[in-house]
Amino acid sequence: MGVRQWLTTLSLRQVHVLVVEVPGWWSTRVAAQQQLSARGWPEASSPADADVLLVCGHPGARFDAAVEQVWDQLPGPRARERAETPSDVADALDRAAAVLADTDRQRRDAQDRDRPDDESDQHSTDADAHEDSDGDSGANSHEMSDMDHGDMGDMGDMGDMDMSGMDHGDMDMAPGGIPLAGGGDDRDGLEMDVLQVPLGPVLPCWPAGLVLRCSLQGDVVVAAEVEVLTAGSTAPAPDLSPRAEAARLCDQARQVLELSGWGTAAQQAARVRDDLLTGADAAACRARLGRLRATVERSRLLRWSLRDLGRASTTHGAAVGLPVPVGDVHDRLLSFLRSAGDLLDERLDEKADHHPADQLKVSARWTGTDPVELPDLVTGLDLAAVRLVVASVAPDTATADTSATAEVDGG
Amino acid sequence: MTLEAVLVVAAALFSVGLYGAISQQVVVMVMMGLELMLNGVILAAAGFWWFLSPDPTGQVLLLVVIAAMTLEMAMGFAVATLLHRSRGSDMTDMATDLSR
Amino acid sequence: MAESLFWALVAAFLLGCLAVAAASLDGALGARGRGAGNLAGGWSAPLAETARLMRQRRRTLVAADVLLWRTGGAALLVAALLKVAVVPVDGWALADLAVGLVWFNAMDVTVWAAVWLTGWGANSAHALIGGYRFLAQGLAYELPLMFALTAPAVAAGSLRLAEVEAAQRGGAWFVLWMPVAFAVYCLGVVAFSVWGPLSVAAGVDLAGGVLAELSGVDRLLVLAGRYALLATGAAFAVPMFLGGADGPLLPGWAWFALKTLLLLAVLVALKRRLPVLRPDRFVEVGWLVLLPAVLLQVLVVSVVAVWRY
Amino acid sequence: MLESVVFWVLAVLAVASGVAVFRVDSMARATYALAVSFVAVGLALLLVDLHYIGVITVLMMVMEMAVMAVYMVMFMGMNPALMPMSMVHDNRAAIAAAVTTFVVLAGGALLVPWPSRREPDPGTVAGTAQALGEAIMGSKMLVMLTVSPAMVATIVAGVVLAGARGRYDRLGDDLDRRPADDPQPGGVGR
Repeated sequence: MGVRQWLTTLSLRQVHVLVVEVPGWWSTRVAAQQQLSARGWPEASSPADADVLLVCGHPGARFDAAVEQVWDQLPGPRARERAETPSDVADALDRAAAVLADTDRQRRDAQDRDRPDDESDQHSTDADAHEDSDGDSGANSHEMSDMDHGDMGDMGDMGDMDMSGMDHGDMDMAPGGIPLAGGGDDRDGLEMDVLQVPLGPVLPCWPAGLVLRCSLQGDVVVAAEVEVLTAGSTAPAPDLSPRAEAARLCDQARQVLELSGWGTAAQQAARVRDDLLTGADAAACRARLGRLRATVERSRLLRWSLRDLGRASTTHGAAVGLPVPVGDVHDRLLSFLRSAGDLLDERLDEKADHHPADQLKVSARWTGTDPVELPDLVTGLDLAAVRLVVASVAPDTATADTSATAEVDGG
Repeated sequence: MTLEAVLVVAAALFSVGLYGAISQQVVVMVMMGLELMLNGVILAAAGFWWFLSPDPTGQVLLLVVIAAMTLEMAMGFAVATLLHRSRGSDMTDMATDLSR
Repeated sequence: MAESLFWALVAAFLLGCLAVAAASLDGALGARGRGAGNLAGGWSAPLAETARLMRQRRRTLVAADVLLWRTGGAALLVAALLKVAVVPVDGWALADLAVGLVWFNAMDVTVWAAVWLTGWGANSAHALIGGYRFLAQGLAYELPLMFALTAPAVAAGSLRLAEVEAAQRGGAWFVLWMPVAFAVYCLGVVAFSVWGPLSVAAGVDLAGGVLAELSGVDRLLVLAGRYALLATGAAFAVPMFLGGADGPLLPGWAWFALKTLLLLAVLVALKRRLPVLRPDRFVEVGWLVLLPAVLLQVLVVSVVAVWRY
Repeated sequence: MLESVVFWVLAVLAVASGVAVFRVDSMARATYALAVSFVAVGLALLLVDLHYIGVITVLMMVMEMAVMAVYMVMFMGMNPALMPMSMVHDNRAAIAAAVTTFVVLAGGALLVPWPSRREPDPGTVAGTAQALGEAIMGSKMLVMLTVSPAMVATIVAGVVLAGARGRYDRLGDDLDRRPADDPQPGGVGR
């Protein structure tokens, strides 16, 4: 008992939390990240890595189903919590920790999950016998296999969304419950398997609620279809003060930096964001932002890495307003930091006064790219590039038209 | 461990490889068969070297076998890629017209 | 027999200590980056993480190739242990092979297989892409790495590590006149440990890549394997480039430990300080810049070696 | 004694995994079974003091099989793992040929009166890398001089056969298009 107790106590110092942001609850997600950072808890990179699933906001029915599937993939011990307002977050995390510490409850949970497995165990051995072979087959957590792949085409096949689920195009052969991939010529003229992989909605550094259904050849996206999973209720009105705007831009820059693998810079961006939101001294924020910007601008390695990536034409830019997402990912990253700096310089000291004139000015700001534009931007890129491009155009999923879907076929 | 033992094992490896090289339809699998045959050759050569003439220069033969193996692999992959590119198939049966 | 088994356990234990030290340092650097005032939580992060993963359940995935998946995960740690066997501490190694250098190289090629199998076995798109990325990157870093290892061997006239170490005793350390080879070697270490700037196989953009589906003990093994590989890379560099146990005042083993820890610390610190080298960009650099550069280095070393004899 | 035990373990492993190559359904498993077979032979070479060659075999073959796996997955047109189907032809003839070969070779190995082992001169170190190096750079230089152009030719021929795009596709008809037209630009900026 002693050892078990000790393990439990120790493990609670490093709870990995998978944070799910529902469109419109940006501030709750940021609050969650602040809390995690303060507690020294890492953010989980995938469901397999997570102990706690924290949903920020109120997801709609389809989003909820997606979250449910992700929940099934958490290995356990596991806990699920929901936080609506930023102030809920701390309590939610405390509750989650208590659930994780409750060994008996976790054991019951594990047993409950094992039981329905008896049937699919056989299924899985069966699949094992067929041996998977060209990597196009989907992996799902065990218990979901039947339902997930069984009813393709309807909502159930949203798959486990992010990491592992893939439903496959239109082949009818389906050994092991997993259909085979179709073929198609890739850009080198070699025939390659095409597989359908949905990106999102539960993925770190990914716009809230966005699902990008990609047809992948190797890791190259040859066609994509976009969908936004919406909230279940109206989100609280976003804070439009310049401070909050600047924080938003910093957060966007953080995502790009995180995806480009530059941990220090991403952490700096997160700290600027948090300082702005917690009302730290304006001059200090400005200085810190300035340092971050200088670091990022100086890095030749980053420029080399992001150069010419996802270069958007001006026509794209014109369609979405200001500041236009022209240039490559690196340009856009710098423009986030610059715009944040400009916002601070102009308004920070005047404490969010809402004169009608200001409102006008604020509404003329860039609200992000319409998600409908995404398939155009990402087709032909590899997965890493897709992630960077999506983060750098900052799709605005909170105000997007709920029925917004778009499709682009490669070629 | 005797020379006979080494040679019998090498013969077994060679024969299994031969089976694969003859029976398999896919170019890459045929290559796997050839590799296995060469694997047997390496073992046999090592056995001969050790038991019959352990002089310094004998190792060169083994090095040459390994080199031949890499050349075979490189050309095999290149041809398989070419076949796949031009015909969308890499079955040996479908490339028999090349012999005409 | 019994004695060598004992020393093997000692070597494994020391490697474990190095790996834990690396993980602790990484935790502390992470905590400092977050702006945490108290770094104690950071230093003890590997302990807490281990406890967490011991408590976590392993996953069962549909149509996963469990045999290959688990083999791949465990192989990283095994490769690290087999590598460290040939590293001499003050002239004495667990297994002082005549071809120790080639042995090291052979073991780091098994890392290719291990990482790819970890990605493949899970049967998930993200993990699989991670595995393929590693292979593509592997081709670009392995050849420069091989030639980088050749340079000290040519200078010392031996593939036996103890002799390479002895060749530097009292003379110029190889790092001084083979800086290119040393830099490429360090890059190679970072790459085969799936670490920092060359960690695309386990990248954030792939939701953890080859790590994406791992949980519990499986994940622990892979993470430990990564740190162990990083530690062996640092330990191996000491006899190869950094003069081995050579140094004034302190005993040889202390110099060895000091140099290993220093290099390891530098490698660990690299992780957060640099952006990732995206494979589509890095691969070309590997073939067109690193390979010729390191070949020139070997040429220079060879000329010096011929001129010396 | 210990040597014999190790040899037989490795021998059984090598042959068993060699057989597994053509028996398993999964392409990844087939490839890595072949890798195991090679590793076993490579380690067996260490027993007969061929240290360098043995380790090189392990190194080369693990590397080659890691790459081989990619080609296997890419080129196995119809997937025998997911949809079991026969990927062999002339199975019976192949088995007959293999068995005949084995009988002839093994019979020869057992029946030929091999001379007893000639002990190397004491003091020479025949199996070392140094001996190999001196052989390559000395009496057997011609062999290596022949192998190297063959390797260069293979590299060139392999690239020509496998690559679909030449420099005219990249740089235009007059080779003056800058930057080059690549589906995926590289990091050097050629």
